[in-house]
Amino acid sequence: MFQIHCPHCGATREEEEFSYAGEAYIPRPANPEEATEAEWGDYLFMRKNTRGWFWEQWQHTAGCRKVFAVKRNTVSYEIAGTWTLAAGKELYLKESEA
Amino acid sequence: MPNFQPYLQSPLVNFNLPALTVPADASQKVRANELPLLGYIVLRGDLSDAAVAQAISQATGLAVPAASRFSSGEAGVLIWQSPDECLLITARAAVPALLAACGKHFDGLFAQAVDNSGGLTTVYLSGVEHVTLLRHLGVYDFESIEAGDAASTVLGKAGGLVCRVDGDGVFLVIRRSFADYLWLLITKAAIPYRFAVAKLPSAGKSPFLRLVDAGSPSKRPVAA
Amino acid sequence: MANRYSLWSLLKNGLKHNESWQPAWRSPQAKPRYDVIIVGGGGHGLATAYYLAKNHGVKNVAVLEKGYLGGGNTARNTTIVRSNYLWDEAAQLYEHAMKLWEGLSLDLNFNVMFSQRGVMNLGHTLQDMRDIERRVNANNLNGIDGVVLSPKEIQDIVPLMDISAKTRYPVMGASYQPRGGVARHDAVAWGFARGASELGVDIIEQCEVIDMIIEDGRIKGVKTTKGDIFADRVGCVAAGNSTPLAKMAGVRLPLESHPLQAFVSESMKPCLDTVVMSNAVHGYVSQSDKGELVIGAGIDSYLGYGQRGSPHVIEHTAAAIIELFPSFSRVRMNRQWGGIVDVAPDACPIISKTKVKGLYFNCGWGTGGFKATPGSGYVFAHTIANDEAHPLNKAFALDRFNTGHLIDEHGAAGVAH
Amino acid sequence: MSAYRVHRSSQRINEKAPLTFRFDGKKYQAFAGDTLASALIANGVKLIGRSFKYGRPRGIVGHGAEEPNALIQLETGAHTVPDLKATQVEMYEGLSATTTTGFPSLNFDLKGLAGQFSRFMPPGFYYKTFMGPAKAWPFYEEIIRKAAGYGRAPVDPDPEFYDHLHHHVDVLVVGGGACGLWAATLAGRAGLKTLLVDEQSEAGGWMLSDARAVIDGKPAMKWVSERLAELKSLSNVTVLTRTTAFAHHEQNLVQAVELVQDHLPIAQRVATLPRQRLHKIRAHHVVLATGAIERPLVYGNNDRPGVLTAAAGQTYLNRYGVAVGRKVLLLTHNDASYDTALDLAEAGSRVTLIDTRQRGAAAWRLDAAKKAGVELLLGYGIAEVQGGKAASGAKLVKLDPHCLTVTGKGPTLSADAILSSGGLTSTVHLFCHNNGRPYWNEERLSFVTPDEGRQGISVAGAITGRWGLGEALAQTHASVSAMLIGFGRTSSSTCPVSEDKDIQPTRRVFRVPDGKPEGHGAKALVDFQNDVAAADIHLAVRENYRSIEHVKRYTALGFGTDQGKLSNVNGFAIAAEALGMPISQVGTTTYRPAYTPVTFGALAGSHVGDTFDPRRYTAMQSSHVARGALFETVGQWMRPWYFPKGNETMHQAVDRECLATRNSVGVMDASTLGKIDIKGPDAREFLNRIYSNAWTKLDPGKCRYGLMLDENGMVMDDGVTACIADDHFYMTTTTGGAARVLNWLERWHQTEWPELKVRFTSVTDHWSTTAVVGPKSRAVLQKLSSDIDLSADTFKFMDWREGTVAGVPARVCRISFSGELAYEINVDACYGHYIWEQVMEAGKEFGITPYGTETMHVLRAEKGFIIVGQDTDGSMSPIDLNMAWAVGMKKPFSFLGKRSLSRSDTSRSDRKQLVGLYTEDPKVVLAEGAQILSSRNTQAPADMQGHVTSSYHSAFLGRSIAMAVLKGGLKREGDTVYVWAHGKMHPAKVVSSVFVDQEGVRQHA
Repeated sequence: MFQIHCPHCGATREEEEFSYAGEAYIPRPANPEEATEAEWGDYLFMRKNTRGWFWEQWQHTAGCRKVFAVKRNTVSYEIAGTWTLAAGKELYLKESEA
Repeated sequence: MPNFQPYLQSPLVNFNLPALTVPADASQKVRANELPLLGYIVLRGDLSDAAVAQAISQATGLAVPAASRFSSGEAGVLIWQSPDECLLITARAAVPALLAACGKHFDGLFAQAVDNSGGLTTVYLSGVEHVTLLRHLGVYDFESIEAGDAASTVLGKAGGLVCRVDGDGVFLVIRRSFADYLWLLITKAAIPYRFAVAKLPSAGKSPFLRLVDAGSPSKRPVAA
Repeated sequence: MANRYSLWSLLKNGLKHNESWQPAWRSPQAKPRYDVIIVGGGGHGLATAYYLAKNHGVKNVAVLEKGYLGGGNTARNTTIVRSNYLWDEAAQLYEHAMKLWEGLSLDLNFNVMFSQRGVMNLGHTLQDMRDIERRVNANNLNGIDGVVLSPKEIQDIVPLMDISAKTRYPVMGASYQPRGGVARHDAVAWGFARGASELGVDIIEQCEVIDMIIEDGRIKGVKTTKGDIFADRVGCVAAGNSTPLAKMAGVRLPLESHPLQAFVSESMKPCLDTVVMSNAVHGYVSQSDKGELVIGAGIDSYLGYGQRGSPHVIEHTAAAIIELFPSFSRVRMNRQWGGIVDVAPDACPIISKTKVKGLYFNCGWGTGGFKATPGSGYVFAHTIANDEAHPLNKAFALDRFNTGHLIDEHGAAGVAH
Repeated sequence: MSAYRVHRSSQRINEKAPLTFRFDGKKYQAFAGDTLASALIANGVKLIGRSFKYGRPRGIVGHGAEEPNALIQLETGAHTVPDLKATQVEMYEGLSATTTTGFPSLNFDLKGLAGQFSRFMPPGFYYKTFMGPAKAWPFYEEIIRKAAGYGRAPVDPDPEFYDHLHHHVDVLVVGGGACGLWAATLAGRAGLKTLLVDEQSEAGGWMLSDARAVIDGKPAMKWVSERLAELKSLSNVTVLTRTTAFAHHEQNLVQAVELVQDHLPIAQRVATLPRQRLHKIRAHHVVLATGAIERPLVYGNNDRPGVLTAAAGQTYLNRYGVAVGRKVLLLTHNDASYDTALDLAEAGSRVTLIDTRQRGAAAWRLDAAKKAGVELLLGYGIAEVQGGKAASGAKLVKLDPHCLTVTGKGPTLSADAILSSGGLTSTVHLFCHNNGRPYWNEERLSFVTPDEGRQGISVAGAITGRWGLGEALAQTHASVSAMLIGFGRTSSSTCPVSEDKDIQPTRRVFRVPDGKPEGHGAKALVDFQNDVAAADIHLAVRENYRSIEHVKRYTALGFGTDQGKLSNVNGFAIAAEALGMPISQVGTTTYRPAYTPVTFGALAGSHVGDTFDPRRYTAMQSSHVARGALFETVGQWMRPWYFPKGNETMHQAVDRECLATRNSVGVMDASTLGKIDIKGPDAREFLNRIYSNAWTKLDPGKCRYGLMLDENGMVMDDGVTACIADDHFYMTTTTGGAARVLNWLERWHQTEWPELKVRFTSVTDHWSTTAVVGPKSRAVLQKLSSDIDLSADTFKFMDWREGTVAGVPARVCRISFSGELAYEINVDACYGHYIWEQVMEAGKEFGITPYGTETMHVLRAEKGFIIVGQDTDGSMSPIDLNMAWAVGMKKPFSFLGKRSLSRSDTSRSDRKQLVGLYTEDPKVVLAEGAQILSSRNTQAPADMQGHVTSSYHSAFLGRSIAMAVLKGGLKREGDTVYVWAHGKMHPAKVVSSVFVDQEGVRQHA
C-alpha cells in the first residue's frame, strides 16, 4: 500500500485516501468530429501501459478531491514524485521530448 | 394554513443519544456524543487569491486557515478542505445571515457559498484512548494531529474530517448518510475502552462546543 | 507416445525405483529459424503451440518463455473454469473451451484434474438477479448449461453459507453452472508442454524477447536474450506483458496491466464442494483437492507489473468471505500472491492480427484467462496457421476498438474468476 | 509426572501452576508456560498425526513456527480452530485438542497402508493416472479430497471478534531476541518512536532456549530482562509480544497479528477484548531481527515420531523442562549443537553425538562433551531411523572424511529420541516479501540478507548469517548505529559483549548418504508436511521440472502450512545437486506473505457483520420503518421497496400503491438521488459539454432532464438539473451513480477544461426529497404552502420554485418520474422527517399512499422512462434508447461521447434498441432477463435478438407491460417476437415503450 504525497494538501497520506485515475496527459482531440475512427479509437482505448516509469493520475478522494500527477515505477512501485497537473505536465512534456 | 411546528432531527436521531447520555467520568476511556444540528456552509474560492481570502474573512470574521488547519472565532470554525474550499461550521441560527454575508462579499468574485447544514454532523470523541480509537478506524497518523489541525481522511469505509482543539478530544465531522455506519463502527471499536455516550463538556474555549449552546432549541431559527 | 502415462507406467517405473521416467518435455537449443514463434510459455502459449502442431500440422514451432513455463498467470490464478458468459461471442468461445476441457486429460494423456464441481454466481440485489436471469437464459439458448437457484437451493449445495436476511447483502439467489469447476493450473501448462513437445515443438525457457525484427511491415523474427530467432509468423501470448511486446512492434493495445491478488487457507477436510463467486461482496472461493480454500481477491486499481498489490484489497476480500461464510472467520490464510492481468476496456480478449503482417496478439484476458486456455490456444493456432481468424474469434479483433463493436462483458466478468 | 519432565534452572514454566488438558479425549498434566507440544512430549505422547500422502506416522519435529507435522484441532464447537501447530499453542487450564489425521484412527491409518506402496505414487502420480474414463475422475477425486486436509473448518459463526490498529512509528523492530532487543534499546534511547514485535509469549528469542549464553558477563536472560525493563521505562517505546509480523509491503508497511486472548481458557477470555488484533504498522525504518531456524538433516526415515531438530530438543529442555528422550542420538555437522548434547546429558539423558565430521567440534567442546558423559561418534551418519510409530534407534554408516559417501557400516543404536542439526536457515521472509533478494552464503550455508539491508530496512543478527551471539550483537550495533545517523541521531551506547569461542567449520551436508542410490533406501524426507523425499526432487529434475519453481510445484515442496521453513534450503541443495549447479544459481523461490498463517477474522477486523459495508439511510428512515416498509439495497443505500399492509404480497401491495398514485396521490422518498451544486460563470458551458443535450436556453426557474454519456457514447447516468441562476445549477444523479458522477465532473474539469470557471459541491446529504405524486398532489401541496403559486399556468411542468412548505424553506420542483402531476419537495435534511410526516398528514383526506422503489419502477415503466443500469448496461447509446431528442447534435462543443455515436458500428441501424412489448396473453408477466427470439426456434445457438429489461403487471392498464431491447427494434413496431425464459416461450407484440398517456396530458395537468 503506497503512501502518496498530495501536492494540494501538502501532505503524505495512505493509498486508501486516494483513487486511481489512470494514465496522465492523454490529449482529447481538439476537433473530435474530424478525427478518423482509428484516431478516435486510439484516444479512447489505446494506452501506454508502461512497464517502468509511468505518468499517471491519482485523485485525493478522501481529502481535497483534487486530481494530480504521479510519476511511479510500475515494476518497483517506487514513486519519483507528485505534482499538480499543471506542474507535472511541464515536466512530462520535457521528458517526452528527451 | 395550519400552525406548523417544524422540528429538526439530527443524523444520529435513531440512536436516541440524549437518552443514553451519562455524566462523563475518568473510567470511560473513550467517550462520544453528537453536537447536533449545527450549521455547515461550504465556501468555494481560490484561497490563494487575496481577494477571495479577504472576502471570506470579511463575510465570516474568520481568518482563512492554512492547509489542513482550521481557524475559529465568534462565527464558529473555518476548516481548510482543499486549495479552493473551506468548511464553515457555525450555529444553525447563524446560517442565513452568513450565507447572505457571503453572497454580498463574494459578488464579482469566482467564489461561492453552499449550505450543507442538512448534510453533516459533528461528533465529539474524547477520553484517554480517543486517539487509539481513531487508530482502530483509519490509516491516518492520528497521533500527529495537533491543536488547530484538521485532517480529512477515511474512517472505515467512509470519509471523515478530524479536528483537534485540545488534548482532550477531537471533533469528527461526518456525512449524514454515513453517520449510522460510523457511529456503529465507533461503538464497536470502543468496546475494549469502557465506551460511554457522555455528556458534552462545557464549552470553555472550544469553538465547536460553543456552537452547541448557540444552537440550543430556544435559539433555533424560526421557520420563515 | 514414447512416455505414455498410465497406472501401468506407474507400476513399471515404480518397480525400477522411478529411475526410468523420461523428461516431460524436451529442452532443446533454439534453432535459428522456425515456421512460427510463440512468445509466452504460459498455458495459452503452450496450448497454441500444441494445437498448431496437432490440428494444423505446423510442427516447426518454438515457444519462447522468459522465465519458467507456466510461471505467469497460469501459476497464479484461482483455477476456475466456466463458460456462462453473457454475450454470444464470448459464450461461444468459452463454451468451446469448456468442451475441450472436458476431454483434455485424455487428449493430453496428462491428468489436469479438471473437476466439474459446479460454479455458483451469487446475486445480492434485484439488479443482480435480473442480470443472472438474463445471463442464464442467454446461456441456455447458446447451449450452455445453467440454472437460477433460490437461496434455499443454494443452502442445500453450500451448507456453510449464510443465506439469512441479516447479512449486509443478503443472498437473493444465484446462477449455477454444474459443468463449471476448477482444474489443476500447473498441470495444464505441463500437460500442454508435454503434448506440444511430443509433436515436435521446441520449448525454450529463460529466453526473453527483447525486440522484434520487422521489415517492410512484415515480421521476420525476434531478438532474444539467447540471440536472434527468425520466423515469418510470431504469435504473442504474454498476458500482462503484452503491451511492452506490442510496443517493440509499434503496435498499440487497449490494455492496462493490473495486479490481481489471491490467497489460500490452510488445508482442511472437505467443507466446500462448489465454486462460489460473488461480485457484489467481492469475493470468490473454492476448495482445492488438497483442502485449501482458494480465494480470489479484487483487482488493484492501479497499473502494476510487480506481481503484488495492496494489503487492504486482501483484507476486504477476507471480510467478504466472512460475510458469506461467517464460520470461516477462524480459518487462517496461509499464503497470498499476485499476478498481472491485462484488462481490455470491454473485459473481453483480443485474439487478432495486427498491422504488422505475420504478427498476432492474443491478450486482454483480464481476470478470465485460465478458463479459456484450451479454447484460446485452439482459435489462436487457427488464426496463425491460416492468417485468418477462426469464426469463434472473429469478433475479438483489434479493430473493434475503432468501430465501436465492443463486447461488453463487465457484468459477466466482474472481479471474479 | 512422566520421566520426560526434568527441572532446569533456566526453565520458563511454572512448576507451581499445574494445569490439565485433553488430547484426543485423554487427560494429561502440564504447567503454566508450556506449549501444547512441550506438554505432549513431557507426557510421552509421540504420535501426533499421519502424513498427507503416504499416511506415515508423525510426531513433533520443531518448537515453533517451523513445525510441519503437529497440526491439531484446538477446542470444539464455535471456538474450534483447525490446523494450529502444537508448538505454537500456549497451554491453558482445560485446553482440549485433537489430532486431525488418520482414518479410521490415528493408530491404524488406511492411507498408511497405501503408503507402503509409495514407490508407485511418486510426485506427479495424480497427473499420470485417473485420466480415464473421464466419468470416473469425480469418483477418484472424492477419495483424494477426503484423504487430504488436516483440521475441520468451523461450522458455527465465530463468537469472538477482531480489530485493526494502525501505527506510525520511526522504527519498527521485528524480533525480540537479543539482537532485536538491542536494536530497540538503541532506537529507544535515541528518542525515536519505536515499536518492537515478537511472535512468542515472551521476548528473548533463542536466549530462552540457550541456557549457556552470556551477555556483558551475565546470563543472557538476565540481560534480556534488563533490556525489557529499560524499554518499558521509555515512553517512546512499545513492545508487543505474541505478535507476528507476517507481511512487509510497499514503503515499509508491515502487517502483524497479535494473539490477544488465544492463550487464555475460553471461559476466561474477556468479552470486551478482541481475540486477535491486526496491527498495520507504517514505519520510517524497519529493523529485521528475525533470527534463524535450525533445519534438520535429510536421512532415512527422518520423519519418525521422536525425531526432532536439535534446537527443538534444546528448547524443550531448557525452556520447558522437558527432555525429549532419555536415550538420545544427536546427528550434527556443526559445533553449536554440542550444547544440546551437553544440556541433555546434564539433565540426565544418555546422549550419543554423531558428528558427520571426522574430527568433530573444537577441542574445548569435545572436552566438555566427554566430561559430561556424551558418547562421541565422529565421522558417522545415520542411514535409517528404526521404529514405526516411534523412533527406537538408528542404523549408522561410516562416512568418508572428504567426499560425502559411505565407506562402511556403522553401529545400530537404540534410542527414544533422535535429534539432528543441519545448520541454521536465516529467516529472510519479510526481507523478501517486497522484492528484496537474499544471497547464498556458502560459508554459513544459508540464504542471508546483505549486511547493509536495503532502503529503509536494516538487518540485525542471524538474518545476516551471524550465528555467534557476539558477532550478531556487534553487527546489530553497527547496523542500528548507522540507522540512527540516518535519523540524525547519535548513540553513545557501547555494544554488548558476548564471547564467540572458536569453532570448527561446519561440514557441508544436507542429505546424509546411506550408501544406496537415491530412491533405493529408506525414504529420506525433505518436506515433512507434503511427503517430499530427496528421491522425489531427483525425480522431478529427471522429468525436466528443472526450474526450482517447477521442482516446488511438481513435488509440492514448501507448499504446506509451514511454508517450507525446515525444508526449503535442504530442497534447494538437493535440487542443486541433481541439476549439477551451485545453490546460488538454483536461487530461492519467492517468499510471500503470510510468514505464519493469519485468521481471516484478523484480516477483516471490524469490517464484518453490520459494519461490513455502510448502510446509508435517509432522514425519513424511521417513518418508513414505522409504516412497515421492506427495504431494497441500492448501492449502499437502503431504500423502501414496498409497504405491505397486513398479509399483502408484494404484487398486491404494489398494485395498491400504483393505483392510489395514479388515481389520487402517492408519496415517495427520493432523497437518495445524488445532488450536486454547480456554480460558476461557466457552469452552463460545462453542462453543455458533459451532457448530451443542450443547456444554453434553460432559464432560471426551469428544470431539464439530462443524459450523461461516457466518451464511448454510451449512457452512463441521467437526471434532472434545475437552473437556479444563470451561473448556478442543481444537478441530480442516479442513486448508485452519485459518487461516480461527481468524480467524473471533477476529473473532466481538472484534467481537460481547467480554464472553465465552475465548481461542484456534493449536496446529496443536505437535501431531503419527498416526491408527492398523483392527480391530488397539487391539493396536498396547497395545504402546506401559501407562498408558492401552484396554479397550473404559473408553476408549469419542469419548473421549480423556492418557498416554504409546512413552514420550512424548500425548493419545490415540478418534475415527474411517473407521468403524473408531481412535485418534489427538497428541504434541509434535518427537516426531512418533519416534511414527510406533514405530507402524510395533509394527504390523509386523499388516502395518500407511501410507495417504494417497486411501485416507482412500475409507474416509470408505464411511461417508458428508463432506469440507467436496468434498461441500459453500458452498451446502449441514447439513439438505441430512442432518446435522440436528448442529443444536441448541433451544439458547438463536441460533448462527451458525441464522436463515438457516429462510428461505423455505433451508428448501425440494427443495434439493439429500446421497445415496448405486449404479451399476447395480458396476464403473463415476462421475466426480466428473458431472451427474445424472432421465431419459435430455440435450437442452440439460438438467434437471440435482445432481452426484456423491465417487466411488470400494470394494475392501471389491467395487463402486463414490458420494456425490452431488440435488434432494430425501433422499426419493428407491430412485429411478433417470442420471449423465452427457462424453457417457456411467450409470443409478444412490439409496441411503443410508452404505455400510459403518450401525449403527456397527466404530467402537464
